[in-house]
Amino acid sequence: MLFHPQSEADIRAMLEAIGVKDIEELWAQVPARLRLGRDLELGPPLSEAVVEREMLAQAEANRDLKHTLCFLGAGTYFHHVPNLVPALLSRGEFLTAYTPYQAEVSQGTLQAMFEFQTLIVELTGMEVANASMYDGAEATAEAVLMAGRMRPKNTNGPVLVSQALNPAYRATVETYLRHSGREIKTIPLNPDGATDLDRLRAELPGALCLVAQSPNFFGCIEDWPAIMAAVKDSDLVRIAVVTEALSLALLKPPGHCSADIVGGSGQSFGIPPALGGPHLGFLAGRDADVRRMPGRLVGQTADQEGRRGFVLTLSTREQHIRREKATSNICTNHGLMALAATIYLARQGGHGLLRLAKQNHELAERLKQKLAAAGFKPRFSAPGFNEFTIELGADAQTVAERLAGKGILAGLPLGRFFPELSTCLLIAVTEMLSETDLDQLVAALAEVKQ
Amino acid sequence: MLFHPQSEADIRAMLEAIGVKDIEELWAQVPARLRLGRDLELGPPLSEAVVEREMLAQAEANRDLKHTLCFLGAGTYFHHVPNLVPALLSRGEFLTAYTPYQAEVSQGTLQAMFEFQTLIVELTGMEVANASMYDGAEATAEAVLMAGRMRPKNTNGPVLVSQALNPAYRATVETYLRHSGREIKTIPLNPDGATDLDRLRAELPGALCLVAQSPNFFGCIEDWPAIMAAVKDSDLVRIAVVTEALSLALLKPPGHCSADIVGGSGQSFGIPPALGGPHLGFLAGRDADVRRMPGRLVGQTADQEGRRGFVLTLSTREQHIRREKATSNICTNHGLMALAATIYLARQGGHGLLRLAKQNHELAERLKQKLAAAGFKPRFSAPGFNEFTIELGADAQTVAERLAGKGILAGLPLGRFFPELSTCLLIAVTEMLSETDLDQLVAALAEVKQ
Amino acid sequence: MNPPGKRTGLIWDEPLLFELHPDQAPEPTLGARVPSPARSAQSAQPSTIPSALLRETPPRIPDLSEPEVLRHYSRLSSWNYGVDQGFYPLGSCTMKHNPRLNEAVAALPGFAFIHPEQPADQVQGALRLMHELARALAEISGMDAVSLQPAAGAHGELCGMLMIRAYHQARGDARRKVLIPDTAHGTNPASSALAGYEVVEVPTGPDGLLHPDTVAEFMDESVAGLMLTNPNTLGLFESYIAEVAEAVHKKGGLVYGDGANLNALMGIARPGDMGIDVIQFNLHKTFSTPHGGGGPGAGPVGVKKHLEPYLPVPIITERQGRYDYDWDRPQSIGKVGQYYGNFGVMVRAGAYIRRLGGQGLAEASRLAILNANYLRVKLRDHFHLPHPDACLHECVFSDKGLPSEVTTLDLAKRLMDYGFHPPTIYFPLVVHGALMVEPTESESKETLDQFIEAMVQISREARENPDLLQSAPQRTPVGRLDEVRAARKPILRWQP
Amino acid sequence: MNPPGKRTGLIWDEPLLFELHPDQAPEPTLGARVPSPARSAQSAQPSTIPSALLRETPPRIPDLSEPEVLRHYSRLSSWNYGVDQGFYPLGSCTMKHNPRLNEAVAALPGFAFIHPEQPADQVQGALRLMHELARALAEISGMDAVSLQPAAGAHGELCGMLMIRAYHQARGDARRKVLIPDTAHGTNPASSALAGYEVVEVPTGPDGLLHPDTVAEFMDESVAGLMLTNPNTLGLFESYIAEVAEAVHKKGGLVYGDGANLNALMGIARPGDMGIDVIQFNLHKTFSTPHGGGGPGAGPVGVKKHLEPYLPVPIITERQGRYDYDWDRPQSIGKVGQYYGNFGVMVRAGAYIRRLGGQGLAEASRLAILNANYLRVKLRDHFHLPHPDACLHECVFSDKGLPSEVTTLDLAKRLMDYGFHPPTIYFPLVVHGALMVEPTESESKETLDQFIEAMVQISREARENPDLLQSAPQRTPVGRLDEVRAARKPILRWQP
Ligand SMILES: Cc1ncc(COP(=O)(O)O)c(C=O)c1O
Ligand SMILES: Cc1ncc(COP(=O)(O)O)c(C=O)c1O
Repeated sequence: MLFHPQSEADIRAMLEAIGVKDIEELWAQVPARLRLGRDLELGPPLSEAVVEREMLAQAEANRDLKHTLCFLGAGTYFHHVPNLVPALLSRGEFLTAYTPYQAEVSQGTLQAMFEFQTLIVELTGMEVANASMYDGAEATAEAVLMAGRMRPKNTNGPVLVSQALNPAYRATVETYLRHSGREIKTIPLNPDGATDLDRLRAELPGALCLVAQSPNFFGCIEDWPAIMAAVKDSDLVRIAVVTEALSLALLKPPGHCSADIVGGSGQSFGIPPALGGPHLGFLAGRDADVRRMPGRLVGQTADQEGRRGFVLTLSTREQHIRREKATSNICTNHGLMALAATIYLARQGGHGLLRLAKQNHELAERLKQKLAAAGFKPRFSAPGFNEFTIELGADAQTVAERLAGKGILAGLPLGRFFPELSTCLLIAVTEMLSETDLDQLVAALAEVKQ
Repeated sequence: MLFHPQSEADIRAMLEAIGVKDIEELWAQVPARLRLGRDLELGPPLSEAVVEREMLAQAEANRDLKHTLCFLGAGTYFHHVPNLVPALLSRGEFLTAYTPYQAEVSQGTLQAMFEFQTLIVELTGMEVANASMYDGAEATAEAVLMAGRMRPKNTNGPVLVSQALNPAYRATVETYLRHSGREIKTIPLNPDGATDLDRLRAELPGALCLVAQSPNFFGCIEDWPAIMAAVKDSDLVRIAVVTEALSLALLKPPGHCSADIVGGSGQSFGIPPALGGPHLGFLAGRDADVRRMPGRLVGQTADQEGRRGFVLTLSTREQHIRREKATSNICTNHGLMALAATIYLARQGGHGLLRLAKQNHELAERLKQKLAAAGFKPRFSAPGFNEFTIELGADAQTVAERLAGKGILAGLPLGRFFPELSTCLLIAVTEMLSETDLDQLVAALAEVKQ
Repeated sequence: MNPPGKRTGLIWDEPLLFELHPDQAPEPTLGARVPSPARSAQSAQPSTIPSALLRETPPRIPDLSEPEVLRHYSRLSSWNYGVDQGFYPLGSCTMKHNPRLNEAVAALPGFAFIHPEQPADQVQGALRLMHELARALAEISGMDAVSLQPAAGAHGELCGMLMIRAYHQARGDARRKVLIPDTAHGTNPASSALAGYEVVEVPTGPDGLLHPDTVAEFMDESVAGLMLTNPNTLGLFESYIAEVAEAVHKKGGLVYGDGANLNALMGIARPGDMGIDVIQFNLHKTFSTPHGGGGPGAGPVGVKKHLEPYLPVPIITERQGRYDYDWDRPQSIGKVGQYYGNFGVMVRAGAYIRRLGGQGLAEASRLAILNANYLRVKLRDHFHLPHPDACLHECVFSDKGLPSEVTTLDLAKRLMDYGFHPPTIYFPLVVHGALMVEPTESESKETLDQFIEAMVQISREARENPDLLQSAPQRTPVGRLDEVRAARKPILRWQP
Repeated sequence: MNPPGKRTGLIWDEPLLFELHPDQAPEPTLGARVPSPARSAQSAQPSTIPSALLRETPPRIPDLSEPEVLRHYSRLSSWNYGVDQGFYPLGSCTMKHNPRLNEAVAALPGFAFIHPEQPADQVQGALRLMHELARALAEISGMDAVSLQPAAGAHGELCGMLMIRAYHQARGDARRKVLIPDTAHGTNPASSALAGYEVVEVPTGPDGLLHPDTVAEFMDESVAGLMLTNPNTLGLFESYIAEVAEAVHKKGGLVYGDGANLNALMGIARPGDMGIDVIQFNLHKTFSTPHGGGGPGAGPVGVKKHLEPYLPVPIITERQGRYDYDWDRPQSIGKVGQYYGNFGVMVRAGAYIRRLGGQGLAEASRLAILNANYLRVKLRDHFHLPHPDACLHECVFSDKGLPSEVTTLDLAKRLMDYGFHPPTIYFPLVVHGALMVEPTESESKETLDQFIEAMVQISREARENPDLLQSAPQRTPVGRLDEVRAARKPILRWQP
């Protein structure tokens, strides 16, 4: 039998117990004219073997990253996913449970989420983190809304957004804010690729918050200490965004530089790219603001006998209690992805993560040098982590397409997002690339250039 | 850290507790001249990502059955493996346990093995089955040895083996018997492809046992009732071999025809071909002979409070108790594969298994007809299940090679095993093949013929 | 029914990750550590980054070996209850079976390891899958167009409400309010508020249904629309849905249908045929994708023609067998997430729909309804059922008639001792001490009978031995946890 | 150490598969059943098979749905203890960590879905893997050639003994006997017997070692060889191995080395350098492939040059980068199994060896020895240790000094209540009431300390409260099971 265990005899016995002749009688409440009256046109039931074969063919109609050289990043990074991660995620106890409303039978999820929160706090340098958001873009939008709750009197002040915020994050913030009447102001960049602090200072008065990303969209590391110093005397909420979470192992975390909120994507931590989802959003803040945070929080408590245990807590912030007054509408979040990140981080350990981060950085630097030697200049001079922008001197879209044809995803052509950068390519380098792979890219680019 | 959790501090503390300076001191017993004194030449440690990539490349250097049309059978069948099976096998509780010597913490394995034994009993029509053998060939060899124990006075009588026993099974029996001085006599076939009962009758006197397979190596169903009738008045041990276990759902099981032992391969039940292993051997017998059986047996019992539970039992047959007097030397068996078969059979259910068997049979019959229409005659006329031998009228090896080049594994060329059948191809058909696939084979064969 | 807890179980005394190796060791030595994925020289300090921008110490995460991590989370998992473990009748959540085929196909490298910025011609299989899934959802719901972008049900609601807003705005019609029945799920008002609307609660009738007259009363030109769930959270079909929608439409409003309960309707009736203008699907409920301990889900949103221009960008298009992203949609509300939605979840839902086909989906709904009604009838003599005569996929009991010292919470906790995951409790809010049971089609009659027996026994215990309920659960790794204490002085992270 | 069993656990009352749907229903109807994998007409009866050859009724296996099967085996699994769950110091079994990388690569379609009869040029990657694994095993063991065909350790032993037999036979030298020390694993005598040899037990000295003089005494021209394990089952290195081998060789015999304990020696010393002529490897022990509740394992067999002609067919050959099967080996003992061995297990072992490299393997052995010695030293004041001064990878305690009413079995069962899998008991036979502890390198000092604490506490309980041991285990799904009853009137299958 397929997925439904009822035998015909069961069905008959149940109908009899209910006191109806057939199942149709059970939807007497549905007015006849609203009934479908035909079969859904979705084809016949298929065996597992047939569906598997079809899906395999469809999967193979995609060119996967395990069979390409991937220099694409821009918010999604092709890192190694340790096999331990899917092996543990696939355990039914984790996979097929839901939101741990009933704590006593959900301590597995709850303790893991508590660990996740702790890990995010440690990595971001903040004080409190929630149990996940959908993705980095949504986390950023929610961070802006949280800023609004933190400054309830500032009903109209603009949101300052660094020009180097990931465009998809920017777009999501715009969608979330559009109806609010709140303005979004762009803070442009210095020629070196980092956010222009003078322009930032000029826009401070009355602003609700600043949203800046580091490493930024162009791969440049923002100078958090300098940014925080620039806004020191302002009341604005400082939102730091991180799209390459691995950088947090190497770079000074925004939380060590007086950020108020840190949000971003945790996809780098054991989560496959999967055409963009499911990824992992995280959001961290300060203890003082915890009641203004969106999303689930797991807290430590004890049972009657004093045994430590964990529960969902502070749920008066949430929609199921506070409804329209909730801090967010989020319900189902990205729990399993948060678990993936937790297992990933536990597997790497602090030193392992740092070593991996350094390795990513060094490989990227090496590629930069190789490219420079081949005549390709970096577009920006600010230091980077594992991603950087290169000036091709030719239409980047065309170049990228030609290299894609050769099995090399050379990077993201920036023209689609920034027309003025249409000759630039955003290149990411991870531990999945070897020295030879770097050389292959350089050679291919050089060839195309000629 | 990799697979070893000891930190340097741990190691130091442990050495201190032991009272030695370094680990080397712990192998003082190893004479210096026997020490290796150099590193093993096995390359450096590699990261998971690198090994995964290398292994992927090596896997892709093979042409897998999901990307071919597979008509190869001959003892290993390409059936669908329901995804449920690997999902459950990969649970650490099953995967990383060992032989359930300690019953109270092994009830999962033990109950599943008890279910497996029951399933094999039901399918073979026998009375008792053990908890697995390595594969069908070894199970057959062990069946012959068991026959020797069942007829202790028959120390010299030959083993009668049908010519249509899978050659690898035959070879394995030979290896196991070679030193014993016992002769192996081949019972040839009738022109229709089934074992010649007259020749069998002629060889009966003094023989220890008969080993016959159905469906036999050439795909022909042996007439168990007739065979058993032919040996009715003999004292010989009747060993029935089954290499395509799925046939047991459709065909009269040998246990319903007074076989004494049934052995064979359970690979068809949810176990991937994997270049021939690990597969699953099974062995079933009669209650009266249980103490002469090789291998593990799980039995039902109870705890002090009367709760049902399961234990390994009758272990006085086994090597760890009886040493050189054991019924076999087997220790580690194929427990996880037996679990795979158990889950597979539970998933199919009795009706589902029968339906699948019928479908295999019908598809094979359809292909036979199509081939006949294209001028390819079956070599034998006895009825078959899902496999049959076809006469190509050309060197089968050559034909098979040409089709393999086109992505079609047309079947097994028989010349390697039976020179007189060098123009014959052994073709298997399973539910993994569609009508179109059958047509493709026929067309390709027709093309090659021209 | 086996009486709880004759034998004690091996419950691991598993510490927090951070307590496993309490003193962080210095960088582990060569042999014990993970070799670098690529062979790279190990430089001490990144040369190009000013040290002011570097972390001062590595993150404090213990350095563990693979077996330690594996064991830690394997043990933690054993403290968890999933659908794989037993009956999980969490109402409104559709905890149905999660086929393992789904997991296998979602893990295929061609689906799991493709980058969202790869050129469209390198991901034709993925785009086709999305396109076909969107079409299937449209067929199932009777809507005209579907975007797969929202990441969960609530996200779909927000997206839908933003489209309603955009629709009105495009017509220069600034409306402020959204009507929401009192039976609604919390995400409905929260999503409306997030979209900038004022929420007006509309009472349902004593029959648990929304009445057209009531709606008409609340409806005027300031109201952007009505948001309702059908079947509603009482498990009842909104019989007046067509008339209700008419009342809303008459005043220029739009109707948002919360599709979380679609498991009751597949192949039976379609929201799009009832006057609903926009709906979200919860793939993790109706379409068998696993709930993951709280996500990821996916909340595609379906609309009627008039809302199509407002769908989030990009839309997946098909032209002569070639699939592409369409970003050029000037009226779109924009993006609601980073990329195109939770693709991995879509793969699973797509496999499920293909596997069952139209017939199979209809059968799922039929059997879900049968199962719920069986529970309803078998339990209504033992627990108060505000609407005893009918339900679709779930039914809601109240605490009426329970001894006063016993709460719905006690009852839920006691169910754990019988080996069941408790139903949803205290929701919907319109039912006092609600106990909301949704069995789904995946459960056998045997399981339902066991649950019924446990419930009946508990109802007896509630009267005869209430302490058994109040001190429950006894068989779980921890006893009843103090939620008040957790909230009063929140401990939200581990500290050394 | 946490005292056992404060809380009771959710232990499922899971029936046997056959009891799930006790009455077999007639063939299920359309919707509920699995669609045919290929669309094929459904004929009632196979036309070409005479009905006398057909089954009369379908096999009596209940017709279950996927969720029922999933839940049944998920629940059963929770009654099982694996290395993933906790410490599993089963002596002689090397229950080390099973890396999940191994499982992932073994499941790749290019490894799992290849047919043993595919032409060699379609499986070059697989043949190369086998060839390289054989070479790696030769390097680790110091042998000259390796066949991967045997399916488990005992199978490898048989294969090795048959080669020894073939070797003597080829020289017209019919020998009847095999010497085996009294410390040997049961498979050693059983395999020798299976190869047609008469087994002669050789006593070890009071130091637990085999002495060359003793061996020389037993050695004559009727003896085909000696079979021994090094380190032996007491965890002791056979220090006189070279001299012992010499004594055997001098009389024309050969030495079989049982390689099950190789985890003690990698990178430290090599059997091939000690005079051993043939050895089997237990990939499921030393090379991290999972034990699967009792297999599958793999038992490759390595030989010195003079035995190479006798290796089972086929052998995997390499010529200019092309791999092939070599069947043409006239002196071969033939086939010991259906195909080429447990390829899936080889893939796992191959991944492990590549991952660790020579250095990593050596480190595994070093730490395995460290762990065992730590336990030895920490426990020797609490339990009698026949050889208190030394061990390699495992150590063996005896029941000497335990109160007479308490047995090794009681002790083992009591360990379960503390959350540990018991060690091997009553083996080796030379130690009375043996308790054989092999921690492996995978365990942390923390875990060992917990185990030590439990053992110490149990030794105290044995004196002060023996009933705690005798009535153990209490925390398992069932209490101590009656093995005598099981054997007296065996129930070996379910019956309605
Ligand atoms: C009726 C109803 N609507 C909406 C939602 C929200 O869906 P999600 O949790 O996916 O955001 C839920 C989920 O619990 C629900 O039950
Ligand atoms: C010392 C020793 N030799 C041989 C064997 C037999 O190996 P297998 O169980 O793989 O047949 C074992 C396994 O338990 C063993 O411990």
